[in-house]
Amino acid sequence: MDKRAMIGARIAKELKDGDYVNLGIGLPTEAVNHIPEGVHVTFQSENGIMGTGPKPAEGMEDEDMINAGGGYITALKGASFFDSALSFAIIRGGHVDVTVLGALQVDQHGNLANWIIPGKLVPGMGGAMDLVTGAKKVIVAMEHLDKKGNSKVLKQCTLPLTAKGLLSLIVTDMAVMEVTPQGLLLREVTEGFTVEDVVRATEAELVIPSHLLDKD
Amino acid sequence: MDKRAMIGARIAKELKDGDYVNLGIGLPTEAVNHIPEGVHVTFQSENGIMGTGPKPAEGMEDEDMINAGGGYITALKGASFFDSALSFAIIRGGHVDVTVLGALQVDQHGNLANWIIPGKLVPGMGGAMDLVTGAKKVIVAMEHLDKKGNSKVLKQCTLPLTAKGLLSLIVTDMAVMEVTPQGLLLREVTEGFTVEDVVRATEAELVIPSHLLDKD
Amino acid sequence: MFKQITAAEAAAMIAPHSRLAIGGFLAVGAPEGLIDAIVATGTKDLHIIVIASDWEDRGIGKLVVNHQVKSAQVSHLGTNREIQAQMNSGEVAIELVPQGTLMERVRAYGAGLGGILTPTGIGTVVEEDKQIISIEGKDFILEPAIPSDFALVRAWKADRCGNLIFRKTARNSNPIMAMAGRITIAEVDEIVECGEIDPEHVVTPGVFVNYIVVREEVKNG
Amino acid sequence: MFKQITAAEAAAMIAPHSRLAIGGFLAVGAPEGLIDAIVATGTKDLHIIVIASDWEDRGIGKLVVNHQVKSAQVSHLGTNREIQAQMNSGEVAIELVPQGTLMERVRAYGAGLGGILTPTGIGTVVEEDKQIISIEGKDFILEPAIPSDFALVRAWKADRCGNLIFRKTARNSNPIMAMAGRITIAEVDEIVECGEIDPEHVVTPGVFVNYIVVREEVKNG
Repeated sequence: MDKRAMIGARIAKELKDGDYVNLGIGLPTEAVNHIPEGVHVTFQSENGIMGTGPKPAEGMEDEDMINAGGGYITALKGASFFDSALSFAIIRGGHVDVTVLGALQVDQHGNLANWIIPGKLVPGMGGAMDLVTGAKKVIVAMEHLDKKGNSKVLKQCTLPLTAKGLLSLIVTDMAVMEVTPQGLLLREVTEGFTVEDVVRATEAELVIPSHLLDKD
Repeated sequence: MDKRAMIGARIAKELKDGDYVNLGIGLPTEAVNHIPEGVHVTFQSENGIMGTGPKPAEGMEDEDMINAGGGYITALKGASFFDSALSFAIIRGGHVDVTVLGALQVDQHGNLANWIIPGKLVPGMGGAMDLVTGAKKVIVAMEHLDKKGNSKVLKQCTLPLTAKGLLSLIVTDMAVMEVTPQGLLLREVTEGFTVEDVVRATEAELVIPSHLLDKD
Repeated sequence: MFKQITAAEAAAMIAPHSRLAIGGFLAVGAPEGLIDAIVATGTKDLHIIVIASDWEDRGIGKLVVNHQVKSAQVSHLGTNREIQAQMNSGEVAIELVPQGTLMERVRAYGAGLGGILTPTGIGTVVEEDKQIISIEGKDFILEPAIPSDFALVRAWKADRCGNLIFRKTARNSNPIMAMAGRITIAEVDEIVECGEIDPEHVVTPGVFVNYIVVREEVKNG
Repeated sequence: MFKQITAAEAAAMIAPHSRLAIGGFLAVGAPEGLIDAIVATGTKDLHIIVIASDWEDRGIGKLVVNHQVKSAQVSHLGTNREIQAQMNSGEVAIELVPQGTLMERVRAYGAGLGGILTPTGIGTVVEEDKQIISIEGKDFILEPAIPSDFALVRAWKADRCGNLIFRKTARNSNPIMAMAGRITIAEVDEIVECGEIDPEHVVTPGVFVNYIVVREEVKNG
């Protein structure tokens, strides 16, 4: 399994039967392919559908059927279409159980930055700020290091925030970290890495349970 | 024609082809029976329908088809059902051209009181405050005098207001008065009454155009 | 995903002092089976959020007659003498809210908003003790979201995915109340399979619905 | 009641400095025929209110490429390099608005509200220079309604009473934008008779619609 698939598989384990889930574009969508058997979750796309299905077969695309990333989708039986205001009422009102988003940076205070690199890249926040604010559980899916090898898990985000202190869980190719009042709790280390590897790749302070240290 | 039918007929003349109209319960509904030929208006009922039709034939009533007064209605072709929030978005957002309401009191500042007699009768404002605030044109349909023979057209309302300064037109059994920045402009006197009769029955100051005086 | 329960099971979840957002307009579209079940439990000190207080023997009027209501946010009391009597005697505390404002305040809670600014009520007693906010020279009343613990709604049909459709003017406040409950319970005529309600025609998506009670089971409730 | 006009007639109504609330999400559900007609007029200094800036050759991107846009309230620019370039050069003034906030602010205008209180953006640059209102100990940003002169929307079908239905995810922001225009113009595939759209299935009631343009007339626009 490649890095991205691994992250997707790990995130899929966080989804519980009956959950309503919104996956951000890019890496988070990897989770779709790894939902455990017996777990039935319903996916929302914030442009106005609950109950998205798999990509249509080639040639079966419908111009009016896209997800929030612009990719063609299908609708499952029991899906519903609605307008953007209701879609964000669902999100902001706390009716989405889990959202998974990508990140440029996260930090030990549960902050997330994923919508702007001032002066360089200004895609805008789209629906991300509402998703992080409204979803019951916010999971970040990202690679631990950026392309230059710098840690994306910081003491304090340096980029403008998407939301303040609202992250629940950070899943990277190297580790799974939970945001707690005591800081970032290291919950899992990916096979092939040591706790030391993770600590070295993490600018943030980590809280490390002893059973993980024993494992090394 | 009785008093109430006469008021209804006069109000109907204010409705223009293409208007969206909301009629309050009671006296205002009289207007329905007097829409001029060639004038097509669409009636809203704020409990959630645009395009109400006439009362159903006896035995054809549908428990789920009522207007805001609780009376059985039908739906015309091209009607739509919607929820109460959208219904009041239509009203408050200025999408209703004309609303017609009953009144306990009106005054020369364009104020309306029609929802409470403190200590005596507290029906509540229901949708009236939103209707008066939101509709493009607000017409009051009422009898000129109360049951004790006191004027309901006052210098200043003494009952708690439904809305402040938002009336356009007052139609009674005796007269038609327009709310203007200069005060209540007497536009018409009902046949059988003199200007003097109207002035005597009106506590408010009236602005009287000379052509009406000539008529006496 | 919703769980199917009986009206009695639904009523048993509702503790004293619960805040109930109940659908219906003059009892049309009211969840009568759920209301009857709450009457049967006798649970007291309820706070109700409703468009109107209905009639003594229909809709939420039955809760009032049974002295189960401690307070209400409501726009119209005109059809129910009992609630007016209980208001005058001090048994029930009433906050009269303009109907459009009531709907927006309930919707705001369901949509995660803190409140809304409305022009309705400016210059009337409704604005008393409230913050007035001026936007571009026009005054608005700041009206906070109305929280609720349970939303009790009446729909026509649900599908197994929880999607709801309503019937004619029985829709009224139901889709709005359904958005707002921490726990939303829908009373329906029947539950059909997922896919039997066209995705284009769904009014309340299943994500808002926690429990469903099928009406025929409670017809004699 | 709406009037049926051509896309060119619609575009001719739009003066420089008009504020346009335009439906669509990444150009899906965008009123392409109306946009093309506005491109043809060349009318400049437009203010646009849109979810996203679409692509250079699809949706509102075409207005940007043709240098007709002076300012925008928008949540996402990521798919359109031209608007980013014009923003960086100072040609276009951008207010980035979280998507849910944008929808509520547009809806507020259509619903006659002055604004809404939202938690979205608290603790971020979005809250800068805005009033923060605390309700029950939780902070919200006061976000004012976004006014618009014209709403330009894309629907699937209209009936002769002006009622609109949409198609699948092409619905997106269209019903909300449609509520908000002082003048709302809908581009549709066809106009059917009143009664052909079931009253239960109407998404945008005709009361919101002032003009309708039938799409086939503008297919080569």
